[in-house]
Amino acid sequence: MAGVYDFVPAVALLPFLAFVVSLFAGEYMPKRGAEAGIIATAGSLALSVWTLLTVAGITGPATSFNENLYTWVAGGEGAVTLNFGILVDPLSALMLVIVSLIAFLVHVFSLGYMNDEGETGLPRYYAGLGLFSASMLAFVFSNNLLMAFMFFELVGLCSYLLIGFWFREAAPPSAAKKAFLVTRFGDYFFLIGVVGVFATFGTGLFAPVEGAETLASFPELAEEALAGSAEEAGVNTFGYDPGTWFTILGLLVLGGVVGKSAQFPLHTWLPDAMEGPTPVSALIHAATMVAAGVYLVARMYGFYALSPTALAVIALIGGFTALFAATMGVVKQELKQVLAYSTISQYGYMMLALGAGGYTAAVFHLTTHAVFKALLFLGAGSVIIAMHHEENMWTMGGLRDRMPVTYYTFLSGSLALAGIVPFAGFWSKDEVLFEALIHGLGSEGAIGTLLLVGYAMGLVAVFFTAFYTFRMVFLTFHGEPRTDTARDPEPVRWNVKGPLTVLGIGAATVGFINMVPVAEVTGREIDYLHKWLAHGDISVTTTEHYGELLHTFAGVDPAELGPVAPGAVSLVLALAGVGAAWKLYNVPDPEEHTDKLGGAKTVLMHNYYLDEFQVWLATGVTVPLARAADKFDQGVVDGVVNGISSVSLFGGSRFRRIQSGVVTNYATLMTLSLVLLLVVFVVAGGVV
Amino acid sequence: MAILSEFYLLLSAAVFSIGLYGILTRSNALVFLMSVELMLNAANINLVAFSFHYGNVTGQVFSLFTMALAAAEVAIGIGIVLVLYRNFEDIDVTKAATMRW
Amino acid sequence: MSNPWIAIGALALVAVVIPVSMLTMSRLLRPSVPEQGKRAVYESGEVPTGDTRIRFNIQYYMVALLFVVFDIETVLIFPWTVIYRDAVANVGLARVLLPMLAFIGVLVVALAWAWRNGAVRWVRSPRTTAQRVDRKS
Amino acid sequence: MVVEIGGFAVADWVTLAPTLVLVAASLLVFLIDTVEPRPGSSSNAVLAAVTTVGSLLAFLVAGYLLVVGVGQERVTGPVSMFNGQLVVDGMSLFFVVIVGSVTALVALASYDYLAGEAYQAEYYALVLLAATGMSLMASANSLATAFVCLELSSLPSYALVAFYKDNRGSVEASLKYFLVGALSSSVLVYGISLVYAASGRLQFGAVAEQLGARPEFAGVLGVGVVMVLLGFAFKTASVPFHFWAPEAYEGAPAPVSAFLSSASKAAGFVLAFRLFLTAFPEVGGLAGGDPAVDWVVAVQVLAVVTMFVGNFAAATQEKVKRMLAYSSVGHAGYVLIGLAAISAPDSGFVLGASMMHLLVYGFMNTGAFLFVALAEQWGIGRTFQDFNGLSTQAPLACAAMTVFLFSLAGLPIGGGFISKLYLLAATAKAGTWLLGAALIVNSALSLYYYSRVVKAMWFEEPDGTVEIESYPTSLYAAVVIAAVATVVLLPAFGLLSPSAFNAASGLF
Repeated sequence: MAGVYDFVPAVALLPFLAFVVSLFAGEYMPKRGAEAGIIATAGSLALSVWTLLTVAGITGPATSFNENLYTWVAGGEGAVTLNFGILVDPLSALMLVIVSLIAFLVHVFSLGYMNDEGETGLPRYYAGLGLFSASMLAFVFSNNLLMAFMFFELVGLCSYLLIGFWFREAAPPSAAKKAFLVTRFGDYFFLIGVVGVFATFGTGLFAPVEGAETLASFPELAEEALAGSAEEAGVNTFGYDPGTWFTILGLLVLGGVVGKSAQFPLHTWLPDAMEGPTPVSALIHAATMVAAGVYLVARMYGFYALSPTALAVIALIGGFTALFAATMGVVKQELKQVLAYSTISQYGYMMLALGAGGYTAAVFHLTTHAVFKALLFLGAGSVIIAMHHEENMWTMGGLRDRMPVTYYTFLSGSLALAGIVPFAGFWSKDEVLFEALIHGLGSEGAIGTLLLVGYAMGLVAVFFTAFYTFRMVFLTFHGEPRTDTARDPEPVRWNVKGPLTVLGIGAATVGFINMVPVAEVTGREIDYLHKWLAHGDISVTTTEHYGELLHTFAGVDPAELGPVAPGAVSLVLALAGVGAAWKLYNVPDPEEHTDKLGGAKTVLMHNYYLDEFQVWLATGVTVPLARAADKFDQGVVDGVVNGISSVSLFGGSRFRRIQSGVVTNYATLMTLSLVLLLVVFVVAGGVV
Repeated sequence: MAILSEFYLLLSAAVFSIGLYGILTRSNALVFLMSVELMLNAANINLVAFSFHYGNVTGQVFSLFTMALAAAEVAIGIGIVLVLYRNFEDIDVTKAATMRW
Repeated sequence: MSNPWIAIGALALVAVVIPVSMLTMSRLLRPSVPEQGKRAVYESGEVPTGDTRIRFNIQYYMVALLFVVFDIETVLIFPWTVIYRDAVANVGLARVLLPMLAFIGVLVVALAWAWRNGAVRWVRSPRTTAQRVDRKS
Repeated sequence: MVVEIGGFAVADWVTLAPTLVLVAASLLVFLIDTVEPRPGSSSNAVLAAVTTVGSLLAFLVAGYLLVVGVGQERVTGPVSMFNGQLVVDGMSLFFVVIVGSVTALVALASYDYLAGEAYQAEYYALVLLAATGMSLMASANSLATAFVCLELSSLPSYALVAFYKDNRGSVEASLKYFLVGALSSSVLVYGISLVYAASGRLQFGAVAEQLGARPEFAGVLGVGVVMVLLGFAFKTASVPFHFWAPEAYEGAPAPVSAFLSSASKAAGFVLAFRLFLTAFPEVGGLAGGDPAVDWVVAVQVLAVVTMFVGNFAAATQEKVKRMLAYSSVGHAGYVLIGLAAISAPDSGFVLGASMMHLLVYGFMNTGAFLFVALAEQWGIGRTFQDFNGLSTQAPLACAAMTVFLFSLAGLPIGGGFISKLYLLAATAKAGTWLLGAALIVNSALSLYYYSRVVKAMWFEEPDGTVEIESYPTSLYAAVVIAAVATVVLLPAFGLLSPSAFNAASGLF
């Protein structure tokens, strides 16, 4: 079968080629390797769009593609065969476009952020970006779990290299190490999960491979095992009840997801990762590393849909993370820190949607979030260039008039993030909450209740999201400039404005692909994404199939409820958040009141009291809550991680003491252990 | 009458234990070597005795090899003890303890 | 129930008891006169010189090593000689002789190497030569 | 008495050709030194070349025999010779491949490492003799030959560790290695004598036949089996007979450390595999039924303890070489899984996973130690701090070292990833969850201490006092070859693993 699918490997190979070229020839190129990356990602983008069109049936009949390309480890008899293969279905085709688009724009933006700023070591930077894009793209079209795992790991490695790009400073290397180790911690669970899946099913395929002999996929096998008996499906559940066992496997894989997608409690690496260059942050947050986790759940959704427990865990983790991270975003002072927490929070929404059976909603939010979060990060990057790498928002202010392009695009992204109609984030976040609500209402038993709990947390988070987003916007762009740098910011060039404009328009419009409330009200069929994901050549990866699975195995059903009222509720909350931020921060000089406190006159004092009062009113609950959350984060979660490592090191320092250096002691220890073994295995073992 | 094989086992175990005792209590490298020789010869006792017990010569031939190897081992060992003395001015095995942990 | 070991045990007991009792008796009876001369090293009537622990020349070690080489050779050749005749009769000369020649060949290579590298050369260090001169004068 | 190799009928002992090549090479080294006992530098090159070519030839011949199927089920079945004292089959050839490749790398690296040293002929001869012993260990099929081969590889190793006879570290290392080794070999030979006492046989198959499932002298046999197990624990540097390893690897010349920690360990393992699986399968309960001597559980205990002791002690080291030494102990624990999880339904897979891990380990660990050799050659010191900023001066070598370390940790950058994955799968198949958990916990920990080296090399500031002056060619070549092999083993794993699995299945 010739056609576009033969070129799909090139989607990942092109950036990989760029990696090689930048690494070895970057020094000799005028832009230090950026050319290679831009051309390669542009090529990937073109191929991805072509693929998308093919899958959509615009260039011909709608098709999907799933084949093994290269047999990597042909196991002996009874052993597992590991393949490299490609799976292109509506989900992966969509994701390919998103990833390659963001990667392309980030490359262009880097010209402005890195080259124009005169950074050194750029070939290494562009090589890293190329490998990062390549591994993410390959991860997206992986057709089996092990291949996915390998590229998942490679994505982690690249993030390590890029976050630690400025390795001569103190903070980035440690942030890089933290990112690497925390995600690795999750990945070890993932690895056990992978091995478990292979041991259980003998295959890691996401979807069946058609051919001379159809190879079954593991979600299908799991489904058969649950429907019938495990032996018939050829599934070894190691003596557990299949349902229990699949839940265990799902939760193990979820460990990797929680690490990569920065979900509670493994989210700690993400705010630190802000130490990396801003375009890298954009790439990590919008399209690659963090998205990888959520994408993986969506990819093997046919497996998760079988286990109500796993779904409930996903939903709860998601809802809790959404709320928890949003409250912490409220007290942060640095632009990128706010964005970091917003990312954690938004991925929490996606997890909530996945857990609540809102597969489409999750993919939708993944899409819109990719666009507006890339936009916000690039906008922040633009601000940072302008402010000469000063990131504290309290030193900014009034940038609206001095950098209008950045301001309006950033505003577009903020409106999307806050969820204000009609920007992209509104539609997707609304749908996430809507799905959580209707499935929570419609499902029987504990899972319904848990989904409603998740919904409640997500709903509250909407308010905080809007609040911190606009606090950020007002502090940065509105009011009077608070420092000299802010009065005279450095101008940015086309290579910054271009990507911003593209994404700014995208953030305003990408939500139109799936306007469910509008579709409901007007009765017109404009929920394109629903239709897109509902059908496909590979029937087991469609939402129709997932719906059946959810109904049959997990007992998750939607209730009859119109989307308009819940949408209105979340919109009102979002507007309330924006209003609160407006009241507190959209004043000429939000901080000056407090600064002049010492020698202030009565009127100012009065203003101050008012201000303080308002602050207390609005944040009286929030700040302690946020502080508590922050404290919990740094004290308990970090403490546990640090505790484990120090216990290991302590244990190590004890173990090494055995090695006393005196050979007679060794002889004694050897003799003792010989005697011990003899006693245990010969005498106690009943041989004598 | 033939002596029961179990007694040979006891004898060899005793010789082995004496060798082990020497290793554990003495710090002189040469005494260490002698103790190892005792332990190897304990094995030889077993081999020869059970060769007789089973009526095949396998054990006896193997004990020849063991003796040869024991001699080779001692040759190497004395060489090491010599360089030990050259570097540490002593053949006390507990003195050479600069590398540890 | 006449276990032959009882007799051996009794014999062993007697063998231990007699010397121990004699030593004990003499210790009880003898007078104790500690004296310097009793503790001196006996060297065939000569006046003892130096310590009892004298150091041997390191080169004896090489000789000892060479001895070990030939010793092992003998130990391993011995069983072969015992069955040589029968083996030749059974499987033919080549299969009996050639492996042993290979074995000895390896040892010969080692011996030639050791010889050539000075294992059997008796080196006189300047110090020993000097001592000898001292003693003569 | 006659076997067929690639269409030619030859005498059975020809299948031992790889070992014979090593013997011939060592005799040749002796002859060269006999002709010219006080060698100039030209003859040093000849000695190194003879050693490298000899071991490479052994590697290639073994590889060829493996490929044409000598000694394997698909052609002739195991070639047994000298009344079953030696056997050539897939497993023995597989391990000769490991030993040959490691020896070749070490010999190549030694040329530069030993530049200017006296007694080079002795060094190469000892390396080759030890390699002979190791390759013969892979074929040993009787307790007698096993012990002889073991000593043939151990005795030159003691001398090699003491090669720097005026260096206190080297001598101390050798002393400890020798004393622990002497004690271990006497324990081993006593164990052998007890097994002989219980069975009256020394040849592995005959021992199994004689013992049956319910041996007469079960107590004697039990003591013997445990002692034999510990004797092998010495050779493979497993707890509790691992005490020599950190000191010996630290004090020895770095190429010797590489040689001992890779080849010697592999040889110890192949002998342990063959002995326990062909001589004690029924007493261990592998044929079903109650085990008379439950050595499988004993190995499981040793495996877990070895992993923990090795990795935890490695985590707190200050010297890179000693860290690698401890990590080598930890890896012995991983490989022990092959025996510990042997009760799995698919034991060929379990054992094959261990064999593949040893193969990959041969390259990555040798490479890591050779990098340390390079660092010693540069005289930059031994601690982690001394490696700071090394990448600015030697990026190629540092990149290679990064590959080795990450592959050792099990990241998907080298073959170590898949072999560890297979080991994990093996524990899953056997249902020995504790082993799997220990493997994972220790891998996670190992990443910590391996990445300390990587961090020092790439992320730390150089202190600026050390200038690297020379870039020794052969040492560099050896490091780079090992790195390439490590990386290539990731995609090429699938080409080699079937032969490992088949070879492993041949033992059952």
